[in-house]
Amino acid sequence: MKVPLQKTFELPVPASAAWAFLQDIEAVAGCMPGAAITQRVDDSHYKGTVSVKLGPANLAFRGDIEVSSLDPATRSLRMVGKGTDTTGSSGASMDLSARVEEVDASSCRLLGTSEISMSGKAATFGARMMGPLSEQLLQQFGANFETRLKARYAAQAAADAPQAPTASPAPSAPAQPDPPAQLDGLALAWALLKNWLRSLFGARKA
Amino acid sequence: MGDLSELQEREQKLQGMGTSMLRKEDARFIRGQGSYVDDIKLPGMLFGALVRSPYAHARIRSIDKSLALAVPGVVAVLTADDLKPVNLHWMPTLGGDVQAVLADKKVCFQLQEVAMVLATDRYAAADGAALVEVDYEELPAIVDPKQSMAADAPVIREDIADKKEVGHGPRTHPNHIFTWEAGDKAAADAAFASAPVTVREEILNPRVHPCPLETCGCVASFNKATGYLTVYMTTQAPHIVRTVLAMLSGIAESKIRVVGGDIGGGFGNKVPVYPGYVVAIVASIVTGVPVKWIESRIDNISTTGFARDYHCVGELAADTDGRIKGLRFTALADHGAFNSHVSATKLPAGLFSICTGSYAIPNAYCRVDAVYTNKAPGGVAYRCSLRVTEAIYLIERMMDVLARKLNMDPAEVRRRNFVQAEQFPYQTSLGWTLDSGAYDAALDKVLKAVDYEGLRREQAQRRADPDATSLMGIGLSTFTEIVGAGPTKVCDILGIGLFDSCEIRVHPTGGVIARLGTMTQGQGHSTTYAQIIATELGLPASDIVVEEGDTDKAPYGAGTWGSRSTPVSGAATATAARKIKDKAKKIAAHLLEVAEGDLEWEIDRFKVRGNPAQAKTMKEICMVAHTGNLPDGMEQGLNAVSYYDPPNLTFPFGAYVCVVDIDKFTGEVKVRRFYALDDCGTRINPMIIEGQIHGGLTEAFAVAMGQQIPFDENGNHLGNSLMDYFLPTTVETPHWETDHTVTPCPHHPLGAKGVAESPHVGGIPCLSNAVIDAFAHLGVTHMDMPHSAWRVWTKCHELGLDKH
Amino acid sequence: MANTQTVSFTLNGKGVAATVEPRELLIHTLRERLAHTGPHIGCETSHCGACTVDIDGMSVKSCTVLTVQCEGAQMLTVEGLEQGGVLHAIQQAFHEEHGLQCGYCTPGMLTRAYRLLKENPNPSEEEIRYGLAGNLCRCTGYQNIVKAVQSAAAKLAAAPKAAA
Amino acid sequence: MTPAAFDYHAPGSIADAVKLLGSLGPDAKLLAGGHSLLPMMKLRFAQPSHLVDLARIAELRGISQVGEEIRIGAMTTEHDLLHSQLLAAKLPLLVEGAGWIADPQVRYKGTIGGDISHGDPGNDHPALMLALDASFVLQGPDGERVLAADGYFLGLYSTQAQPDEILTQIRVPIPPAGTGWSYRKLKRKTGDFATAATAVLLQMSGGSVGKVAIALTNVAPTALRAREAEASLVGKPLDEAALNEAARLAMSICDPAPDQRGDALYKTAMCGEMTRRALLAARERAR
Repeated sequence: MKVPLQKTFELPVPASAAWAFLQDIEAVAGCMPGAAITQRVDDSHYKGTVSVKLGPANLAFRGDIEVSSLDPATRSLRMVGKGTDTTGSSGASMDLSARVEEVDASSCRLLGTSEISMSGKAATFGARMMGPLSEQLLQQFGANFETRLKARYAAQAAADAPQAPTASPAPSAPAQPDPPAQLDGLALAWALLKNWLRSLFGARKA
Repeated sequence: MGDLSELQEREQKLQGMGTSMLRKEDARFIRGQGSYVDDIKLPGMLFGALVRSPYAHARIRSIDKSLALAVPGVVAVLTADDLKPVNLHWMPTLGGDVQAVLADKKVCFQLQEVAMVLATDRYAAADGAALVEVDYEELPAIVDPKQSMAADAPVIREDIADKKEVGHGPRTHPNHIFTWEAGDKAAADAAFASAPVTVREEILNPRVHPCPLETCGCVASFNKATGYLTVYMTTQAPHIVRTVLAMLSGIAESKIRVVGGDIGGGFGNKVPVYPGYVVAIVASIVTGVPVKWIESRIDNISTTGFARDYHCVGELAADTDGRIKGLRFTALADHGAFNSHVSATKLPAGLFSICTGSYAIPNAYCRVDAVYTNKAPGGVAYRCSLRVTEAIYLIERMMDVLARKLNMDPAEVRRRNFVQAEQFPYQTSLGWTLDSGAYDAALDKVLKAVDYEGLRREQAQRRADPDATSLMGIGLSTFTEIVGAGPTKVCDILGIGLFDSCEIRVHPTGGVIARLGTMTQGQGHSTTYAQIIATELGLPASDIVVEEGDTDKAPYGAGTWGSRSTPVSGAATATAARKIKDKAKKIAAHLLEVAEGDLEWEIDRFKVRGNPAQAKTMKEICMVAHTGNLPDGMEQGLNAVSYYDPPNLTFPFGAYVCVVDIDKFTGEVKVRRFYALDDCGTRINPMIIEGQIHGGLTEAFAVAMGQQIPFDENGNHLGNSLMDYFLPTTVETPHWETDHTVTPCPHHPLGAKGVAESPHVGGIPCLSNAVIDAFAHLGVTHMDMPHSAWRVWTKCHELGLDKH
Repeated sequence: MANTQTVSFTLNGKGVAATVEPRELLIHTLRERLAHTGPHIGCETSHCGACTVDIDGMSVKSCTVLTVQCEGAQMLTVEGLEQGGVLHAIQQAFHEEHGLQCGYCTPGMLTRAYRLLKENPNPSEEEIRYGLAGNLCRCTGYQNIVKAVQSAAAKLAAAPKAAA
Repeated sequence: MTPAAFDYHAPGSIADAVKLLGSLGPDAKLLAGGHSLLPMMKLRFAQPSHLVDLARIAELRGISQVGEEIRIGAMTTEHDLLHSQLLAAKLPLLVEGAGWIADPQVRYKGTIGGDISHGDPGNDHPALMLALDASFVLQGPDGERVLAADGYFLGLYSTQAQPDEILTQIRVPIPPAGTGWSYRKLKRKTGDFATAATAVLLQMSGGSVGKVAIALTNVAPTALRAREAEASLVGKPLDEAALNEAARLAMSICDPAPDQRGDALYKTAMCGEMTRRALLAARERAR
């Protein structure tokens, strides 16, 4: 089964900064809730893990990530992750495209499209979980992306500031560790609560 | 002549044919003392769990066993590479193809067998199976058989991509299996060209599963010292399986023992040889200890022995009076990833050519194209002979379609086309010889019993009522079945003819042991075969022990499927008994010092014609047969074995009526009445026959109303547990009314025909016709099964019937 | 096994004990450790009822109960229905009414019917069908099973009178 | 199918259970009737490290009346609900609802608290609880809190209960005498979740609807209270037009996940149909 999704995130940083961050695959992958890069094979190939949890259900996938295209001209990136769960009975793949679009000199937006495809047990028994789950995955990805990007942009700006001659040159590493990202029941519950409130008060289809 | 009550008493004591003898096999089952395969526990036995593919189509890059082997209790992990040295990583199928025992470099359907983990108990085996790391490269899957032969379709079977044929004639595409035809196409085309009325309908028989309550499994035990292999397994055909195992393993057939034991239902699911059995056997040979493999329910529905998946097109040509002039039926058959469907060698589409049904159709042509898809292999006969349900569903549906086109009552169209009683034996235009039938009489009896005209009046009123909240449908089915495969000149599997056998031993005090090549799975063979022998030999059925399913004990036979036990083995039983009776008669003549011709048989004894006081009972003869007081040159003993090669199949038939009420607002279908008249010729045990009909009708109900194995576009299963797969409970199952006529089979020694499958084959179109008839006045000619509430409501909604 | 517990309960009137991992399902303990193979495994998702046993007066699907949950329980399986060599009325009725074919569902069906009749000694056909809806049978179409339960109810109702 | 290994705990009191849950951390799961959790564990979708079995806690079981409220212990089984004289007299909606759940064997084991806590929109009690204006007592390390059913269900498998809290009791105000009730459930077969189901409590006033509660099962990520549908009925006779409008409004909040039971169109339509039927049946019973 396939779950396609599209989302747009507004980012309060220049497009160039967002694009720079987007190319840091390990950091970007780290924005995916429950995901981590475990090995860098080469510039465009990585190995990683993703674990998702929903109520009593949990699934952990391990697999390969390939950056299939990276185009500075359009500031766009496409990566494909594929993996099998740790019990060998489910497969998952995520085809993620992201593009940075300039809004003005100090802000931009990130346009994300994802298609999650499930195989095996997860597709057979977990189908009804997949809609809410992938919605949350992408939403949290966007939130994490923004948080980390802003942190890095701020650190970079501070490091680049000329008024402190005694300061050592800024290392390329971020000034502080990226906040942890994971998709767990609580975070998800929160997100769902917000959705639920929106569903109560927001406009619904007739 | 003895007095009547004395004769009756003697006859009743036998509990022979025609009596509703209570079943002998019940004694152990009601005490929980059946012996099913998972009940078997042998010393040192290991448990095997299969690792299965989550993908429908993928290449296997590598398999890492190390984590699994580290699990406490795990003894070994077997993959295709481990089976290669003994050349058992592939096995021949009953359909003339080969099938991967464990996936060799690639998987072709979801949950395909990839590895087996052997452990000291089932928990450790499952833990190990979860930790076998398989690196897959997913490939595009073909789920819809209509896409299989597309020019750019992915090749599913790379192992045979270059093979010009797989057992049944030339292939035209790497995903093509065979094309099979019957009849005279030119004549059929000519009939269509000149007929004033033609109808055409696309009709699907969806992929379903027989789903017996017990899943498949085995315990394989190879004795390294003696070289003997014993396999306890869920099989409907132990002797054929033993032959296949001998061919596969190279072990002498005499050193292989297959034991069926008690089987928790089969319905066709337990005919084939599955990879799980083979891996368990290899595992036992490798480890030298017994190995048990038991399928889970999900694996059972997903991987072993599905049925149907026939995508059909039906066409009939008729004159304006409704007399059929021509028939053209075609089917695209989805056989899954390996052609492991169960068919006789010469009949790749089984008995599909019975599709002219009960009707005299002068010109007919049928064709089946079988293709590979990325779905589980199979194509078993689910409570029918192979492809008979598909054939009869098509003709019985098309009869309704034709009736609608002609604006004629479906009963009348059937009547106008029936093969008439005086036409039997009747040669159909597709080559079968229908041996006997009385179709008009059966239909008349049923229509009268249900007050068919009254029902049609009620339906007319309902249709006219604008406030009616429900629709009423009346379904008919006047089917002819074809069972009892079969004559060896047309029917063989792997070259072995489909005869069957019975060996009878009569002991000095009159106790009898009968051994047969069939395998009961609930049909009550211990009882019915005993009743046949009781009547034939005049010995009480209670003292007759029937043994089946142990290849060391029973004579060779093809097993129990396709309602063949009574038509073939029942006949073998009668002929073996008659051999004994002939010898007994010689002994009686010798004892009474008369010529054999002076003797006549009376229930349980031979008596001298005209001198009834002079008689020898069978019991007396049994003892004498084991003494020295025998005719000159006669050997002791009263034993016989008979191998019966039937001259023809048998053709049971029936007339069914079903009345349904459909809730317009939910789509729920309520079966108000189902009346089933069956004619299976001579009736051996009426109680068991009725039980078989109840069961068959219930399985028909399940298929028509809810069963299907659904997939998504990637070949993922969407409903393979009992959460989704429809097995009706007491609450959903309708009440069944049964009736019968008796038209004995002219070529069977007892006049009997098979029965257990008729209600399934005849019941499905009857239910479907009822549902569709409810919409007939609105121009609906066909709706595909299953008629679930959702699908039926969708039709109501399309037609605007669900408006309040 | 690393982490095991000894569980004691009464099975068909006899005290038994089994040492099991917490994850062991009751059906496996009964069948593989305690040699009671009457209850069967049919679906593993608690839909079919072939594994039904009676625990503390309740019909329970033993594939969905952990053995460790059964400490101190009073348990009855199909093997315990026959008393002193005399079949229970429900066993006799299934035989007489042809309420079984392959026999696989029969132990669960009998155990469930036993409890149903204890709770409702004179059930209507509808109540029988509702009361047996947790037990699947693929062979009989249920019609004779319903008849058997009706017949057993009648037998049980008559029994005390006959004794009096 | 077998579960992965775990440790088993069977505390004898609520206090012990809360303590255990706190000390074992997030990989501990509560075991009630087990008919949702154990199948998930057998499929190895759920692999908790610890199970805390609530079955030995006597205080979690039982049905009683306190003032104008019915109190039901969370471990009270569906079978208990179905056979309770008190409920039959005071909360017949709950009895009717319990009768639609699963099958006899599952009802002996399945508990009202487990059904609520699982957070599965296919379960029947959430909608029944919403219709009955129930509240839930949660015990946690910081003591007890009582939450209304309305707002308790957050999403699929997600409720307001924190991982270290235990649902101990369900409190239901007794509806006024003469209140009509109905739970209408469409399902494919015995043992199945609802394709759609609707719970209704209805008080008639003269010939018009006085007060009505409508709650929906399995047509959204959680059970839903159909407030707009309720509001549309108040003060009106329950005629065709009112039924149609209430059904339309109930359908307007449906967002069902398509599966083998039906697509969104069918499930939504069935929600409307069950709503109509439940309203009509409740009116028959209202006095």
